[in-house]
Amino acid sequence: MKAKVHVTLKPGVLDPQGKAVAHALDALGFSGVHGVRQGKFIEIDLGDQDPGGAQARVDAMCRQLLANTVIEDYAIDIVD
Amino acid sequence: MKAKVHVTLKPGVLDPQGKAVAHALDALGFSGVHGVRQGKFIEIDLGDQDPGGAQARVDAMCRQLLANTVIEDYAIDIVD
Amino acid sequence: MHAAVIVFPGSNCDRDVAVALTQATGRAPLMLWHRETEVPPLDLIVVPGGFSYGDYLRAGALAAHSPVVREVKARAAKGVPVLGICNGFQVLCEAGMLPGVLMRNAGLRFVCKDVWLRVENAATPFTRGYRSGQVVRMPIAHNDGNYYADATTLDKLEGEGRIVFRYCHADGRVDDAANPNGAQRGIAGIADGRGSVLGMMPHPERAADASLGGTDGRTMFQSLLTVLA
Amino acid sequence: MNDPATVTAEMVADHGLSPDEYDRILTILGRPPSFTELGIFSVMWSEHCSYKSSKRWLRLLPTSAPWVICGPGENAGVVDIGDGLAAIFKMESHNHPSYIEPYQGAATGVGGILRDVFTMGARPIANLNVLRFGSPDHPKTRHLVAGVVAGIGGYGNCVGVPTVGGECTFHPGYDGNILVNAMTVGLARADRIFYSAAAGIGAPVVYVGSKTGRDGIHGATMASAEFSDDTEEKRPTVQVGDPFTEKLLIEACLELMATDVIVAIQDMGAAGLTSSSFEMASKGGLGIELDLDRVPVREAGMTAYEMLLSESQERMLMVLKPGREGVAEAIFRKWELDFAVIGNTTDTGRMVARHQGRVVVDVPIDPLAKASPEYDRPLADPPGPAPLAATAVPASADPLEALPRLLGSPDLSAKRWVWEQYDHMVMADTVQRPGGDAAVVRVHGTGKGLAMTCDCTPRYCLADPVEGGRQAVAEAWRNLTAAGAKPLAVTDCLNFGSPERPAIMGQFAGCIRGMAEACSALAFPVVSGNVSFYNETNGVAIPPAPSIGGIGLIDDLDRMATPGFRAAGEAIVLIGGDPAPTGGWLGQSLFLREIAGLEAGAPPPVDLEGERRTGDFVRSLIAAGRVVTCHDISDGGLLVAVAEMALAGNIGAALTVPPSLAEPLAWLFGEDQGRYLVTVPQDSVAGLLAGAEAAGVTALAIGTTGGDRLTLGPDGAISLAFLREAHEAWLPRFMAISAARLA
Ligand SMILES: Nc1ncnc2c1ncn2[C@@H]1O[C@H](COP(=O)(O)OP(=O)(O)O)[C@@H](O)[C@H]1O
Ligand SMILES: [Mg+2]
Repeated sequence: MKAKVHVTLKPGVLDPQGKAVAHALDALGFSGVHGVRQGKFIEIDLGDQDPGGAQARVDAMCRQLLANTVIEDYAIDIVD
Repeated sequence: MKAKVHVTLKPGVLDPQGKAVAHALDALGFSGVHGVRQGKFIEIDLGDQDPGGAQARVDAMCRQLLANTVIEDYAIDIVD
Repeated sequence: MHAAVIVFPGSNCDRDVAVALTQATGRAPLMLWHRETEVPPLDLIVVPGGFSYGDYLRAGALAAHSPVVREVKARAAKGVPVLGICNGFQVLCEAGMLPGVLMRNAGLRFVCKDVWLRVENAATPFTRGYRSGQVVRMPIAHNDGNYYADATTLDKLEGEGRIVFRYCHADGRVDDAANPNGAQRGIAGIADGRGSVLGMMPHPERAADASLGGTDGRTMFQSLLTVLA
Repeated sequence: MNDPATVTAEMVADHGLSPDEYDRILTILGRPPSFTELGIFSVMWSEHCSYKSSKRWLRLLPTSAPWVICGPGENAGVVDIGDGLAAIFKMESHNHPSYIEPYQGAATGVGGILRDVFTMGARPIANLNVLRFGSPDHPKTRHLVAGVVAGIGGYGNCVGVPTVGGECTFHPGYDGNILVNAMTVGLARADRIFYSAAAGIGAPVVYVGSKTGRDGIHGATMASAEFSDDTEEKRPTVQVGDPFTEKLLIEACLELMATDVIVAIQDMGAAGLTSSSFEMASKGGLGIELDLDRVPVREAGMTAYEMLLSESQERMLMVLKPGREGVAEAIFRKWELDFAVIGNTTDTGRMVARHQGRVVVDVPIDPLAKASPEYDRPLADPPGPAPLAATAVPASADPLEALPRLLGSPDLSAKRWVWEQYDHMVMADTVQRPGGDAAVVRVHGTGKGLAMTCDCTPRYCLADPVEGGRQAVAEAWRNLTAAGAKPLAVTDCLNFGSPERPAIMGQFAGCIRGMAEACSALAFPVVSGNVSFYNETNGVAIPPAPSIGGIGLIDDLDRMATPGFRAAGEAIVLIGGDPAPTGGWLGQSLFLREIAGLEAGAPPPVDLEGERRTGDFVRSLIAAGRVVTCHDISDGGLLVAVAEMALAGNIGAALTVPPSLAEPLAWLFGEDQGRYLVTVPQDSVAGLLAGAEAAGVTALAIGTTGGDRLTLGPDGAISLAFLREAHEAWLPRFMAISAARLA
């Protein structure tokens, strides 16, 4: 079983990397890019565990470590 | 229209970050984590453009900038 | 003065700050390995610079969960001064001991150079040796020094005099051109509510020896000595 | 995935082995090799590991001096620096990986050279790097500069070793083949140096560090039909560095080295487990048995071939004293690193490896290591440089118009953009930061300093390899001297095209001859180094670039010189060079290239006797405290050197062109060798000139410091602010357009 976690910056939080990427895309000639936000995509291999518990466990991982909830949101997707 | 891009390390490529995160999760008492891989999740606001061209344009962005195709794979999802 | 320097896997300014402390106080600090949970009585705790756990995930994030950090928090709560330098600042923010977070430099590049700092609060135990408004020079060396907090928090920091250092020009002017990393309001260092926890991106320990190019940082260690001796 | 059962001629060719070499394998083994054994022969006999084309030439280099503790042959060279301490240092190339993947290629280059140095018991105290990129106009250049510089910084900054110096130049000759040479300097106790020769029978062979993955496995193996379609997927040829693990490995190894349990230690570099185990066994005259099932692996199902040839980073191999494994294991566990006893030494002189119950390798050690092939490749003497036509020099050029153009040209422009991305101050001992001549790092806890520099002028080497080889060594020696250091020894990284072409072997042999002469004349032996051949694209070789890394010792840091002017009103004195200021050497000069658009002529000759006399004199002035401001004259010539001193000190100068010169251009921009600029108070000039004369060295007062401009003769001046803008702006402006990849 796997968890796919998206960690993204909260709306309103400045994203220096996203901004720089948007800039770079523009410099490369990709016009019309209105904005870029960069986040993390974390895949966790959970071995075999029951899916119910998994969601809660991964939620705890996110709160404690994977996301900095001062600036980041997270979304969890349990798959197998 | 938006593009959601997942950039992940190719299989077999060492992921020092993922390794360290797995280690840390274990130290925090989350047992049974078999492995962690860390990638990037990039959201691009494309304004209004036709979805067909968008896919190709974002593909070019990935090859030229967003992904390092020597060691990374990418996947594109165009949404609106 | 009994000082301790925390050593995480990946800390790399631990020796530098120990040397500066020894020179300023005449006494070598205790080097505390991050797994340590038994900590003797201390007058000062320094969380040094470096790349704890490689700065993987987020700078300072993995170190913030080390066993010793729990102890650091407990001591800080009792008023023991805690100084976080560079990576140490990042750790203190990630551990929730200071508000906000240090994001990737706006220029997306590592920056190592001397910068000018304006001392905004000379009343903390760390800065008592400076004059308020004094301009000092210290090196920075970081990838993630772009201080971010929401406007409410920033206003609160400002209102409570908790912004301790700001990046500035040699003449003390603060503006974007003097800001090396995009930090909000030019913030280079902040303190907690009582002023006894200080986090700062610049490296005072690298400016504590004339042959390294400056001694403005030594004042900080000397301040601590006068306050804590 | 299984390895093929029999070896075909195609596989042999794919492994880069010649038919002759394969015959030799058949003779050595008395049977055909297994696929795994073929892989082993292939890497052990590769140019990189065996030095088969360069060995006989490298023997020309002088390698000893009373202060040399260990010359070439070990992981790094070792020199005595007094007080019971030794400096350990080496340089290595990571050219091809950095071209393919600039960030990781450069990063792992730094990681590899660090391991070479701490393997020997040294704490690394400084990194340097030589970077040669293609033309700024080439579409790939920006991307390569951005990635390489970020990669070097990313690794060095994280391990906490300051990156204090190097070179960074641009030339279309490197468009398809950039150079990334990394150098590390370390410090150890002179009586605690660790070597790679195994000793004792039945001693445990121990693997520590990171796990083994399928990184960087010899690309040649892909051809075999027996591999499944996703072979390429499973075997990324690019290694990813993990500087955090390297930092732990440094600390763990140094902690273990403080005990007495290590017999021999060797990092796993190129050809990983194979070359490290052969090296240790061969040096000790022993055999080794490996149990590959015990190798810590990152992925399931790895074959013996993959485990033996993997170039995963951050790994070390050690032979320990029997029964002391526990001491070592406790230390590596504390640092959260892998630790495994994977074999033992034997008295058979053979390498035997078992995997899943089968013997997969059984080969004699020596023929693969010590007795590997050696070639005397045919060489063609390079054509001499075309003489410089008198009309080539634009006599009408205005020197003060040429100066900012030169200072703002890619090669002479400030490299601040580069070194501000390197933590050059961590460890709090950097007493001369990047931007001057040599960098100087204090020997921790003492008043001594180690000066270090990297130098080479490829355009000279291309025009005249022997002269270019001499000059590269002399320039390094000069840069150390300019800081007040006594030059001690050299590490080199010899970057050339294909040795299979006589013209390239001619360049190689010529450069070595020149280097050897200079090293002997200057008592500056070569103690370590690296050869990188096959630097070419589509049959066109790079301009030859034997990078020289030099280190020197400053006994008393209070007696050190720096290039920036320190006070106004001081006399500027030119020391060394031709006795009469009759002109200057413009052949192959940057003035000629940047202003006249010509790469032509012979390079300036190096007079090694004069070089030594002049340098010894300058050093004596610094040691006596009579000179604290000193800069050597190199690229760009005299006027550029004066401008660099003015910019570094933010103090201007007024120069007097010798009245005997009708035409000052050659004097101002000629790149005559063996020269320094110093400043002294006016009342010391006479004494200085007299001292020079007594020492048989030419010296000439050429101007005075002061003001905020550079003044030339009665009617020309240029402001420092303008020069600074020209000097500092080029690289940041060039890179501003770059699209930094996401980290
Ligand atoms: N790649 C680099 N990394 C670090 N420092 C560099 C690099 N390239 C140039 N520098 C620094 O810039 C300064 C000027 O370099 P260079 O012109 O090659 O010096 P020199 O002519 O004295 O050999 C030196 O201090 C050198 O160490
Ligand atoms: Mg020089």
